Amino acid sequence: MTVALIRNKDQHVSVRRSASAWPIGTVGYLVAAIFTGFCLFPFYVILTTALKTETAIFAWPPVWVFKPTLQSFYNALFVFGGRSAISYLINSIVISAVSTILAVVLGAMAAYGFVRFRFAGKRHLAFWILSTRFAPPVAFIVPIYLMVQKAGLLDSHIALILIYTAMNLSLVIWILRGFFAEIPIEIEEAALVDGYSRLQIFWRVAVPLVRPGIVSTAILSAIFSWNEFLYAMVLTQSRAATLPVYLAGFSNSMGLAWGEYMAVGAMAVLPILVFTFAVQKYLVRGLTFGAVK
Amino acid sequence: MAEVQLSGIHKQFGAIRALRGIDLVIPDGAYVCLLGPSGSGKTTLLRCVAGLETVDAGHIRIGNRNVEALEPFARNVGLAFQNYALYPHLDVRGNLAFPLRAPRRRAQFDDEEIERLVRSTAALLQIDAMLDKPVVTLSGGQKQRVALGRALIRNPTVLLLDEPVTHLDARLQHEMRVELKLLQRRVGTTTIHVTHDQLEAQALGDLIVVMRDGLIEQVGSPDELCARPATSFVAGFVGDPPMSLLQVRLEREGGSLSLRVGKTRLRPGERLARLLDGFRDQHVEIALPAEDISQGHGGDVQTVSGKVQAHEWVGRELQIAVMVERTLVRLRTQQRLDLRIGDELAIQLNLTRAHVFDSKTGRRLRSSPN
Amino acid sequence: MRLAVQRRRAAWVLIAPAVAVLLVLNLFPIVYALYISVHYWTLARPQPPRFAGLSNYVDLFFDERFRNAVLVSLKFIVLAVGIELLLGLGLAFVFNMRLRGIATLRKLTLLPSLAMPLVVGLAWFYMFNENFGLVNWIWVMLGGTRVPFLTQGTLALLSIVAADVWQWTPFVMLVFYAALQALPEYVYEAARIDGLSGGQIFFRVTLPLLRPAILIVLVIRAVDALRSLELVFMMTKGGPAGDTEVLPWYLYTTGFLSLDLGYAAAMAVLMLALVTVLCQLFAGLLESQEAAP
Amino acid sequence: MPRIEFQGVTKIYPDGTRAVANLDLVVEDGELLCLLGPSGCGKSSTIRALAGLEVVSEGVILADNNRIDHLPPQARDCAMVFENYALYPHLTAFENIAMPLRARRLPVPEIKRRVMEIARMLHIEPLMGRRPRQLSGGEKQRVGIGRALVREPAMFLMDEPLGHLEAYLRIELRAEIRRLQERLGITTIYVTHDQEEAAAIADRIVVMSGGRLQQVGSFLDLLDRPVNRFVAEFVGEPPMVFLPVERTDTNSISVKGVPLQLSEPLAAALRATKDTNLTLGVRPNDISVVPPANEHLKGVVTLVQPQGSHAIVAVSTPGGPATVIVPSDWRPAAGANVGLAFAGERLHLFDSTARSLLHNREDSNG
Repeated sequence: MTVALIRNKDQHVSVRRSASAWPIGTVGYLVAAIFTGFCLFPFYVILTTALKTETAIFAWPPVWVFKPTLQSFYNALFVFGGRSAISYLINSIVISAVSTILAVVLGAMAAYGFVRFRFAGKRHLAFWILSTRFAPPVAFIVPIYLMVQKAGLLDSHIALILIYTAMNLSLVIWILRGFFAEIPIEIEEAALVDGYSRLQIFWRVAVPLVRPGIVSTAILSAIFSWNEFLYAMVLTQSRAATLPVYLAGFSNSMGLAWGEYMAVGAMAVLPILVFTFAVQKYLVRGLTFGAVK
Repeated sequence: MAEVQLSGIHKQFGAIRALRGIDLVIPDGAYVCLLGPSGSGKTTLLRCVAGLETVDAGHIRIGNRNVEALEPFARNVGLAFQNYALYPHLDVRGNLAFPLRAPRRRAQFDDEEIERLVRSTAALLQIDAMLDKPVVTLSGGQKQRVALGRALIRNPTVLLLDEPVTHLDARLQHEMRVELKLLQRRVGTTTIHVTHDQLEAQALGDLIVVMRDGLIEQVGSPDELCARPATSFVAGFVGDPPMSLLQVRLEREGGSLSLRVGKTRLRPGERLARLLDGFRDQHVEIALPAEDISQGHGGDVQTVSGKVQAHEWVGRELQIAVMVERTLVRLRTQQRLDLRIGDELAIQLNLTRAHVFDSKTGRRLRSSPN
Repeated sequence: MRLAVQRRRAAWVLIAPAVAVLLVLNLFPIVYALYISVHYWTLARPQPPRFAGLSNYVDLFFDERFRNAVLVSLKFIVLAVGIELLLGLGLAFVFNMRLRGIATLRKLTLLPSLAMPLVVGLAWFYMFNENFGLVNWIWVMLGGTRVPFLTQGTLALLSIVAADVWQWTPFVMLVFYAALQALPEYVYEAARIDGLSGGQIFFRVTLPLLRPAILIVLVIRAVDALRSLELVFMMTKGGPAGDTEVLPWYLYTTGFLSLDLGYAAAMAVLMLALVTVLCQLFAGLLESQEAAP
Repeated sequence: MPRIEFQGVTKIYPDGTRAVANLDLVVEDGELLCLLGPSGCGKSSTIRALAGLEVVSEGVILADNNRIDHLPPQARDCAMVFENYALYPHLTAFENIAMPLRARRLPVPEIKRRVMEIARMLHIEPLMGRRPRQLSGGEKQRVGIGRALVREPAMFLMDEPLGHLEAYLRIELRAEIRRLQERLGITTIYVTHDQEEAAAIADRIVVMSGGRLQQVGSFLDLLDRPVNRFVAEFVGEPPMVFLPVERTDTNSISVKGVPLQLSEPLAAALRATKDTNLTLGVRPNDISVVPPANEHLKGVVTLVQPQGSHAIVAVSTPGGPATVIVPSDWRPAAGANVGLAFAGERLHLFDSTARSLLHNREDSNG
């Protein structure tokens, strides 16, 4: 008997069982569970290693049951790296937050502009902006380094903020263009007749209607800024240095402080794990929208 | 309230000439229906009056002001869209109050004035019980009422309606038509109502403007349209079922005139003979309302025959479409005929009330004064 | 034309800010990179940069390490993206099945794609460690002898590929899952009414309709894989003997370790050229794809 | 072509909604039956259950007396036309129509011959090379019909096929569908929410509401002998007028004090029931406007809507609003006081459970 894996968003077509020994559902479930385990396991490794004592970390065979200690976290936060990790954490938060806000506001305005207005060169401009998403950042590091140096902005927050805004802009515009295009034009025409100007319609009608899009692009921008490593390492040393720079510092010093190393790693990853779970549904829509559209 | 005057309106979208010179006067307080098939330019004309489209040429006067260059807001028009275009993120009260909260009107309405107007408008449209409901949860009829409320709340000089009831199911359509007409009578706003449904236009329009390919075919009251269609297009468009249009050849032997339809020769009857007396052309187009066409032989009234194309029950009447000389002739009968598609059917034509048109221009022949 | 004047003004007010940011931080750096690449420009010696014509490019042509970097990058992309696409597509079907609880599993699998790449490098660096790494532990448990993953030729590249596959397969799976969900439901119903078997439906309906999504994911992942640097930085630093010296790493070390900016800029220009050509190819293919289905 | 029979068919969706409740229905061999009802009345679920797209919760579906409700769609030899056309977006019109034949692995020349033959019948030969995106709504639906008929199915199911088309196209296509069905003589079930379409296309119409079968009959049966208030209100344009009725004694009733003359069958039905909570139903074309007099219900004309050969007049009466059809040559003015006379033999009386008294009487002895 054939196996019909027909799924259906609205629930009523069921899966036809195949006659073989392993019902397809169980096999599917098993594969999904194994893959999910594979995805989560490294996070488990980071967290447990950060909580292990020195000996437990290097033990062979690896120790699974151990008495957790916060020593590594304490050292990472207050002892290592001259200044405490707190300032790196704050820099990361400030820089990704400000660059996200800038990217989303400018991006939303531009996306709306592209969807609602016709003007000369629109297709070319849109294609160029789209292509910036594909430009590998490493190709820009040399010229941007010299530009920032000449502007005297090395090791400054503003440099990273502007660069991250530029890097996130194309994704924000690409995703929000899809969301804005879904708004029926009549609703905006009704607002026009009701006495609102084009820009007021943008703020009062269009933006509220794409709130899910704005939330998901904000999340994605924040995550990409938080995770960025190359520019942070090249353009900052201490004052504006972010978490990745602190983490990179560990590997250079090669002092095998694995516990502290993992503690900082955990700090860098945990906020995202918690954050994503809270706003998960926006995220998926934004991520896929950007890709599938 | 105000009279609307349209003069020399032209509008083109790339190659398509949507409006090819419209001249129309809409009396103050009148309920006027723009009637025409899709693509006739009726919606474009409405959008030009609203200011959502700029006119390429011509003037639009509302009351005593030329408004063709003004943006929609400055024209003080109210517009109810075909698919309602309500603000999905607001509830009913939010939708009704939205126009009053426009920044440009900040000075005119304070909060409790807005609330008062919202309540009175909601009462007028019997939606005062659902002011706090989100609009997405409303039914089609309720959404239409909110859309009307939003258009009327700021007392527009002209109310524009774009196919307001065509989306509703049959029962609700009848109900909303009555309400729309009574509401307009009570509010008295000059109203322009666009529709493709000729029965709707006849039901609501004090005046009906029949449009085709960007031009006005005829302006008249519902009765005028049925009694004296100005062109063969109007004749073919109005009436339930629409009038049948027949190409007829004129044959004159020894002073007596006869009309040839395919193989059969018909006597024109005294009125038509006088009408066609001075007419030189070989061909004429005649329009016959369904009431003047009946089934079967008998009597001196002439008969033609053709193949049955379709037979449909509409209410208690059987509507039959017969193909005669490449034109569809539609008739109604109460009898229960056992018809199959393709059967040969003889039909009688009573020409006494036939309308006659010049087959080249489609315009109605000047009937001699009778 | 709609109310022309007012619209054009509003359009520019909306689009100008985003375009300005991108001009300064995307278009200008490309021009500046070209300018730098035609100079001997180094920070190691104090004297100002000297015009060098195309010599940087000529040197690149004969530079053994550059050719190796390009080769390693291509190997990395083909391996990583290839596995990610196959695994992702297969898993998309598994996660697309109507099973209770599979939705939560699907959400959990998203986490790797959002984690900080540097930390992903750290985790796998620890797990691939020769002495106390978990991978070796499992390998030994299965009867194998310890393997120097990160320090032995092709194995080093494979471990980088493994880390990249771990991080980005979930993203690929998610995009395919979204594409599957976006397939019109009624087409499947019509197919079953037409009497198509499960196999016929898969090959004649599902796969052809997924072609656009496959293409888009291929390009996104290929370009993104080209720019990843963190894994190499954390795990192998280009070693052993250049086996994992991907192009971005070689560019970064040339520019910021040996401080030869001119030469690095030349590499950047070539990389940008390669990506732009790839994008044009992709846009063309997508256009024909749009017309095709 | 099979004779289809639904026996006690029920469909309950996982979220508990009872889309189809205990449906007993027979579709004769070669008949064109129409399922008519408002959206959400279960008509689509019924046809999808027959096609196998929905699994039947209870009851049995028979085709020529053998069960098919447990078979997958592939094995039921029924073809379906969908409201949104359901064409394969990535295939040309030719490939779309050929797909059912490819599924049966027929030789290529035969597939080509049969596809071109059906294309000629539907006047869509020039469209064969185009993709669905390049076709108009009407053209897409013709391809959809071609795909359904090319495999000469035993059953032909149509789920609101003309829902998205323009008015004149709907009239054209439904005439063509009827011609096709008459020529092929294939058992066909046509689902629609538009009563005009139902009357135009089908000999027998099944009215459904809330998942239940309300009435089966010709359009005239539904018009003149509705079994309950739902059918009476749903069928007929403009809709039936309902007025509250007082029961003065066992065999006479009045509307706001105005006595009603009843036809013999209706009077007998009235005597047969003791229910006092009755409602009068009368169609607008069975009411005539007369000068106001005591023996007629009085009312005030609120609105006159000219409709060419007749006019629709809205009258407010003490019993509530009424609609009357008057010939166009005599029309009352708005605001005029008028009397309403009811055609005795065309009245309907509904009891407190909204069932028609006439219907109950027929039931009891029919």
